Amino acid sequence: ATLDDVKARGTLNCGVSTGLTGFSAPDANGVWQGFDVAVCRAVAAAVLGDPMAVNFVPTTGQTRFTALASGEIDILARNTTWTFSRDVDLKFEFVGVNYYDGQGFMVPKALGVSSAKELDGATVCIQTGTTTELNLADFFRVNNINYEPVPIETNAEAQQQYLAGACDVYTTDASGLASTRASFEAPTDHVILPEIISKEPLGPLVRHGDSEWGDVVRWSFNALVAAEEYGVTSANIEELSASAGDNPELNRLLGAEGELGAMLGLEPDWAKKAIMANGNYGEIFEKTIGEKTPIGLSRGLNAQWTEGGLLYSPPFR
Amino acid sequence: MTTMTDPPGQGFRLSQLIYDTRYRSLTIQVVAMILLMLLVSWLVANTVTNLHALGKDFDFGFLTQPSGYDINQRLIAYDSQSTHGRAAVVGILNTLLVAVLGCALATVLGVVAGVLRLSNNWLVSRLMAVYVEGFRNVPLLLWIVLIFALMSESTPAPSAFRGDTPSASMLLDGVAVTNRGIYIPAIHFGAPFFDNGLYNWLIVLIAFAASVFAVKRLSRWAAVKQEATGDRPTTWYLTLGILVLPVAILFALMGAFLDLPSLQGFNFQGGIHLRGSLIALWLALSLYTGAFIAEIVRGGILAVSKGQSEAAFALGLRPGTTMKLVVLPQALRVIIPPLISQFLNLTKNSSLAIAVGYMDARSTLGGITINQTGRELEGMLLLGLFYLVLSLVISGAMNVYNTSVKLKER
Amino acid sequence: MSDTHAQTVAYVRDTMTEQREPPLSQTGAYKWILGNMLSTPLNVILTIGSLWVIWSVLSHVLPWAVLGIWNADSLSACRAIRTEIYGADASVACWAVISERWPQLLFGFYPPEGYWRPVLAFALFIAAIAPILFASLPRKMLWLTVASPFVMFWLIWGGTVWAPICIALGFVIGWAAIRVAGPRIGALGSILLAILVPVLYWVVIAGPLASGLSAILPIGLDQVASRDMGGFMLALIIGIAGIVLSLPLGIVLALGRQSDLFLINKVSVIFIEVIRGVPLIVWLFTASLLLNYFLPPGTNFDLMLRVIIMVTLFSSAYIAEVVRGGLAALPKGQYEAGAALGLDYWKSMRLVVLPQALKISIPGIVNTFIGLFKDTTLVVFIGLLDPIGLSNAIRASTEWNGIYWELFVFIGLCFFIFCFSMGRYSLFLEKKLRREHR
Amino acid sequence: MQNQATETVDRSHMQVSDEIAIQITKMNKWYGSFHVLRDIDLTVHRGERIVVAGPSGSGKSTMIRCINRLEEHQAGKIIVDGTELGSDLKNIDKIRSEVGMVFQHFNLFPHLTILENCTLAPIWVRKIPKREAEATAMHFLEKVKIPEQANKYPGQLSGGQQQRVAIARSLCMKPRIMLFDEPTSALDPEMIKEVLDTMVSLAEEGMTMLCVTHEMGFAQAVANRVIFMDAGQIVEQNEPKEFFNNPQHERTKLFLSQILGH
Amino acid sequence: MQNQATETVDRSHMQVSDEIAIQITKMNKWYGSFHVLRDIDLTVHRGERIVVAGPSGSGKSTMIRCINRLEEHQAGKIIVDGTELGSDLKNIDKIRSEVGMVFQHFNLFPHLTILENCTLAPIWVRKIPKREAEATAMHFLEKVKIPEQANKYPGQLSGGQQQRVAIARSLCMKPRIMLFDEPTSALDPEMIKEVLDTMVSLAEEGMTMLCVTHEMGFAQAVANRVIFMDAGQIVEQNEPKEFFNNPQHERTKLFLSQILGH
Ligand SMILES: Nc1ncnc2c1ncn2[C@@H]1O[C@H](COP(=O)(O)OP(=O)(O)OP(=O)(O)O)[C@@H](O)[C@H]1O
Ligand SMILES: Nc1ncnc2c1ncn2[C@@H]1O[C@H](COP(=O)(O)OP(=O)(O)OP(=O)(O)O)[C@@H](O)[C@H]1O
Ligand SMILES: [Mg+2]
Ligand SMILES: [Mg+2]
Repeated sequence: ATLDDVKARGTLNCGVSTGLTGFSAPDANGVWQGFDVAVCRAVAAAVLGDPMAVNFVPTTGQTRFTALASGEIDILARNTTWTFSRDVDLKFEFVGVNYYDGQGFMVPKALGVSSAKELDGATVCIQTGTTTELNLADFFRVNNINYEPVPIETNAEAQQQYLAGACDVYTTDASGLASTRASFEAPTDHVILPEIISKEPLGPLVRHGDSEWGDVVRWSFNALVAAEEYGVTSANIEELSASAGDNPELNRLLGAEGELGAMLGLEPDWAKKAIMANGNYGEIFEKTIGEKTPIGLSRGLNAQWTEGGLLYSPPFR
Repeated sequence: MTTMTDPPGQGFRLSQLIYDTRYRSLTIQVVAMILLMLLVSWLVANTVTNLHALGKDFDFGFLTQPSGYDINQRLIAYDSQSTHGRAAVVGILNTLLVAVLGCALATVLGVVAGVLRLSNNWLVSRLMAVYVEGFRNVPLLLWIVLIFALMSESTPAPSAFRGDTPSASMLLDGVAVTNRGIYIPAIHFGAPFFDNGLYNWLIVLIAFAASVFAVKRLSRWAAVKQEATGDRPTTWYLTLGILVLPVAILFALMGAFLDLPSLQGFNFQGGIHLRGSLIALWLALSLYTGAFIAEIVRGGILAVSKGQSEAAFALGLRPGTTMKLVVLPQALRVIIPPLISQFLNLTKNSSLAIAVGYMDARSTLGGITINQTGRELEGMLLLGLFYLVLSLVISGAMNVYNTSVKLKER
Repeated sequence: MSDTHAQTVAYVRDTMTEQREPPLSQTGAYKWILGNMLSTPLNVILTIGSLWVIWSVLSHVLPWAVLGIWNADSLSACRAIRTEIYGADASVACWAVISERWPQLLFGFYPPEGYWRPVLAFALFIAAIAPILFASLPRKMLWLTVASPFVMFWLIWGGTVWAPICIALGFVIGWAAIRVAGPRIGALGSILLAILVPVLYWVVIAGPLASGLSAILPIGLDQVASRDMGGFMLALIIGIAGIVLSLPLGIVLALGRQSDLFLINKVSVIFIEVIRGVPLIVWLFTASLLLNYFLPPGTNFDLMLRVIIMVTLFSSAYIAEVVRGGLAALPKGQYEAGAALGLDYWKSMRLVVLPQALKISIPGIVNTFIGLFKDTTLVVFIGLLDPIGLSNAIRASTEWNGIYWELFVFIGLCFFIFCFSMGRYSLFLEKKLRREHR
Repeated sequence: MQNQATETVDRSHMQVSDEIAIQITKMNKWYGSFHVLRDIDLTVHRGERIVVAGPSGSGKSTMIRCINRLEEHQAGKIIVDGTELGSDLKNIDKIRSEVGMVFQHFNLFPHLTILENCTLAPIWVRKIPKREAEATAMHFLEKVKIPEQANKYPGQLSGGQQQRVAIARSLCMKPRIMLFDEPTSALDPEMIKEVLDTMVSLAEEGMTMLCVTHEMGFAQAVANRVIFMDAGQIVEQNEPKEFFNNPQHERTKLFLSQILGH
Repeated sequence: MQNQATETVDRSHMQVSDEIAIQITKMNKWYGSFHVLRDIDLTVHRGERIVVAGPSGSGKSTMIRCINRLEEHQAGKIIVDGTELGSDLKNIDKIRSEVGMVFQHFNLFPHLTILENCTLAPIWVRKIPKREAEATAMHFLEKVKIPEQANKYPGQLSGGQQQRVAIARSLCMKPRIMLFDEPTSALDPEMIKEVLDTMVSLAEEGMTMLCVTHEMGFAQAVANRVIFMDAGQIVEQNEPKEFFNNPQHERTKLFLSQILGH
């Protein structure tokens, strides 16, 4: 089973993108950083007790599924959209959604466009190898307008083409649009159109057929979400876990009560370690892609359900 | 042959399998055959097990399912509701298109650069050396990416053609060079013979082919005349007339008119759109391969010794005639075989189209289709087969040429 | 000087004319410019055209490159400095990304304190190929050549020193098998044996032996995972490993293609043509997407190794064609002399034919290597972080998001320097060979 | 080295006219700053057969190649058949089609048959009908005694045969002057004779010939003047008999002693 | 062309034994459908020195090459040293290491030094220790009078020296029979003598030799039988004196008149 393999190996093999701003990128020291990367680290901390015991395997849009299917990686945390066919036909198991995204459009302000429906005849830059192409084709067909797709392999090229004016519109997931726009010299010259033409629930996934491992990853991630819901942060977690508090759910989460860890085949303090790796979901979000970062994404749909968002961790019991 | 080499009746010994030259080769081949079969069956068995474990089967049915994605560059009708199979065909045609265009331009560039590199103009020959070495020694992938980016940054966006005082304007009112590609006028027919546009063009093509044939006859006639009288009659105006008139008449009959591209909305509309990705890939492939061809051409010309042109000059032949009758025919024998293998390389390298989003066979069949359907094995197999057949056809043509030249030499 | 007439033919020069300087039109810069650049109207046009090309390229590139900013920690900082010095419209390079990230472009994520290891390994490689390329060096150095693959492997990947030693031991065992069994069961049998025995040894004994030895005597370097390697180091490793490993296979294929055994010949031809007929990028996708299908269920080894295997198969087809050229260049008399002395096929190949054929093939092999080295950039499409892949990764960091040309220019320049000098070297070898072969 | 055949030449009818075929005055040439030809003065009358001798590097080839502008001279005058050689392309063309040249290495066109080699220039330069050109070519091929090889390629011929084809090829242009640059020095001894025989028969017909050669037997038998060059200058010239028996200049003596002693 | 040195051979002790070294019976060979060797019958006794002569293309080389299986014969029998040459590899190996061969173009291995050329086969075929093989090699190199060149490469030697090395290389295998295929025809005249001298001294030691050559002086001086071949057949064979002075067959007469007259 994957869990035993990972424990025996001592490291977690985690598939990430070869580079997507805010979600996964190596820094100057070669240490991978980002929102997707944090999920991997949390799982590694929960399973192995060490958030740094992760082998990051850069994958491209083309190679990611094969890498997972062949066992080269244990988890794929590479902004991958959860779709029916991927889940059922390609035989993977999505363990949750760590970012609710949707495909959007960015255009230069100078074009004077205010809605995607006005884009008849426009040239659209898209990043290939994702669901984007399919969404785009559907959107324009449904609205019965023409467009000229310019498929581009990497975000950097797409960005360069868009800035040079080789396409009128750049479309990708809204989070990508925001981070791309943030890197422009004059971000305010570009607008992100209001239409979100697709649902893009991005989440980590594992292979079909190893539900134990799926549970480990799912609940490690849920722990991060729950931690935010209950106000557990990396700052106060030591204190909270030192003694059992009066919130039984919190106690179960932090291992002070019940045997959740053992049920998963992990240490009792697995969730604590997962949270301590990078903090809770909210902390990770703020650090990697939140409003204080150059990427500047707002929580939006990714707020806790208690705050009108979609993040909703099932109960720990 | 009357006697046997070995006395008969000695009987067959097992050791003869190894030590007898007559059986030895058979033994080796049988052993090799068995090993080969073992290897192949091992691979096949593994594949079957693995496919089974993954719950996949080996099935080309996906080719008949709708693809769901759009392709901008297409030579045949296609939309997102067409099948994966059709998408593959679109990709294959795109590969062939860029390969043919690339081979043509690379040859031109290579010949020009190769000849100029031999020029006695120091500046020009140095410049060509820089071109050749620069392109040969940097990976093609980098060149494709760089040229694509360079093109989109150095040419105006369509929006620059807009407004009262546009910063860019169309050439001759019919050609627009933009960073999305080049728009050129298209020819349409007002009173076509057939509804299907393809047939109209087929007629034009047939007429043109007939003209070309007539021109060939004309030049044969001129050659015969030259043989008889020594003077070659001037035929260029006849040639021109034969080439242009029939097609022109056809055009007039069908009411041909130019469809000029014009700026409408976001883009130019009408005319023919040569996309930036095609042009970038085409240019990069041609420039890169052209650098190799330049070296081949230079080598070929140098291989024809200086004595040959001197002898021709001494006979009173002009430099142009010398080039045509003496140097080129000899140089071509040296040039053509490596030239064709460069064509092969160019064709294979066109699979780097992925870098600029040109939808060739690799990007459609071997890219998005595989990605959407998860049929790696089938997709890659088809793709490999396509390239293999293409290469075999090209190298087959080369072999035919080589033998024909060899026959002519002696 | 008198006119010479047919009638008074005789003439004897009394004073010899001295060597004179040529007229002004024949010397100096004037003649050079006139003769080289302005000799005909066409030449004048070409010269002006060239000058225009040079000017238009340099006038754009030079200021951008020369005025570039070297000290900044992000693209926005770069832009701020530029605005401060040159104004907002100026277009200047932001070389700071290179000065900050060059170790990554060269070594990938290799631990910085271990940089000496790949450097030493490549130095070792140079030392190891020297005796092959320069016949004047002492033959003893060939031992270094034999040992270097194992040492290089150990230096780069680290781990216990016993692993490479135990692997190397397999070759020794194979050699010993030939030595011991050869006289008894003949060449063919001993070759089979020399393949079988080491394979058995590697599969069954080598692993436990290595771990046993390292338990007793733990000597080793820190282990570095393949995925920590990137940049030019990755390109070099794949290129060198590909060429070195493909050499034996390529030689076998070349011999196979020359063989008059129908089956062997056809199998070699088919292998070579299939490999050469399909683009490398398709093979790389095969390595990353399909190789797992062909191997027993559960086998899984890292992508870099798979790429090296694929690249080895790929370049072996090209090497085979190069070696075939070398074999064909050998006069038939060499084969016959070997046979007449009583050398069997393998011995005369090993002792007489191959040493000569390979020497002739070296320039071709170097050229194949250059091609392969350039082609390693394609691994970016399967997610390995070669220089181009790294440039994408660098751009994905928040500091350098949006930077473009600088990285490509730097990478292109590095490739150019490397390939150009290799190409010159191969030319030099070719000339030398031609001299020696006359 | 001397060939008996050449001794049989009947010189009586080999008339030298007063008409001037080539006139070179004060011709100078430099290669870069190296002064190859220095103040060359030479008048060749129609029908003269001149042999140019001299040590290697003395400028013999260069001088001969200047005459049909394979090399450019930088000072002085060359008048061939009344036409001055300058940078005027028309004059160059005219002179080149009047002057035939035979090279040391034959320089036949390997991709054309012998017959095509011989008809190429007549057809393209003289604009002679092909049939007629072929007849002429066959005539000259018969003259050099290899008509039966007409449809072979040069590669299939021996060196001596190739050189004879080269001579025939030049003759097909009906030149009034023939230049030879060491036509026999790349040949095996047996083949030298067949080529020299051909040249002798040409001489007998009164062709104006300028011939760089080391075949002193040929010079003695055929030439009516021998020119000795050294260090880019004409050092001595004389009738063959005088030249060989009674050389005047030191260098000539030295040269002859080497050539003949050997 | 004849070499005086060869006249000095003392033939008295060059004994021919009764033992048979090579026996060829009814041997036939075809190249495709071309019948090169027709019913060759030849018996060579140990110690015999046989010269094979004949016009070009008559099959001399082919016959000699059949003896050590560089070419395969298709019918008939060849027995060398009591071992029949068939398709059995072991016999072929045995015969090849008993029979030395010297080629027209030396075929030295250019990548090995002279010494390595000579020790290669003894070490790898005869499995003789290197030291010993080198001693033997030096002995034979001394015999062919070039011990001082032992560490040079073949490219640094003259043709005659190379051919002598080729002879020494064969001798190092201690062959009982030596085959020579026109060993001197690729050499300059001066060098022919040194090679012939070497062969003469070999003959003096009683080596069985089968030698294709056009050096009739050598044949007269050394051979005890001359074989004349034409069109793939042995036309005549005789003692040298008889052969040269009194040829029987028409073709032999014609051939001798050409060879000797020339
Ligand atoms: N293209 C050239 N550039 C520079 N120097 C040259 C060139 N061609 C010839 N020379 C030099 O000019 C001199 C005369 O050369 P030329 O070939 O005329 O001599 P030659 O008398 O014909 O000698 P040979 O008997 O060897 O043919 C020689 O010193 C030669 O090195
Ligand atoms: N490999 C071959 N294939 C076909 N024919 C061959 C081959 N080798 C030789 N021949 C032909 O066999 C005949 C005999 O050749 P061989 O070399 O034995 O003649 P030779 O007597 O040695 O002549 P030479 O004195 O020229 O060496 C010749 O007609 C030759 O053309
Ligand atoms: Mg000369
Ligand atoms: Mg022969």
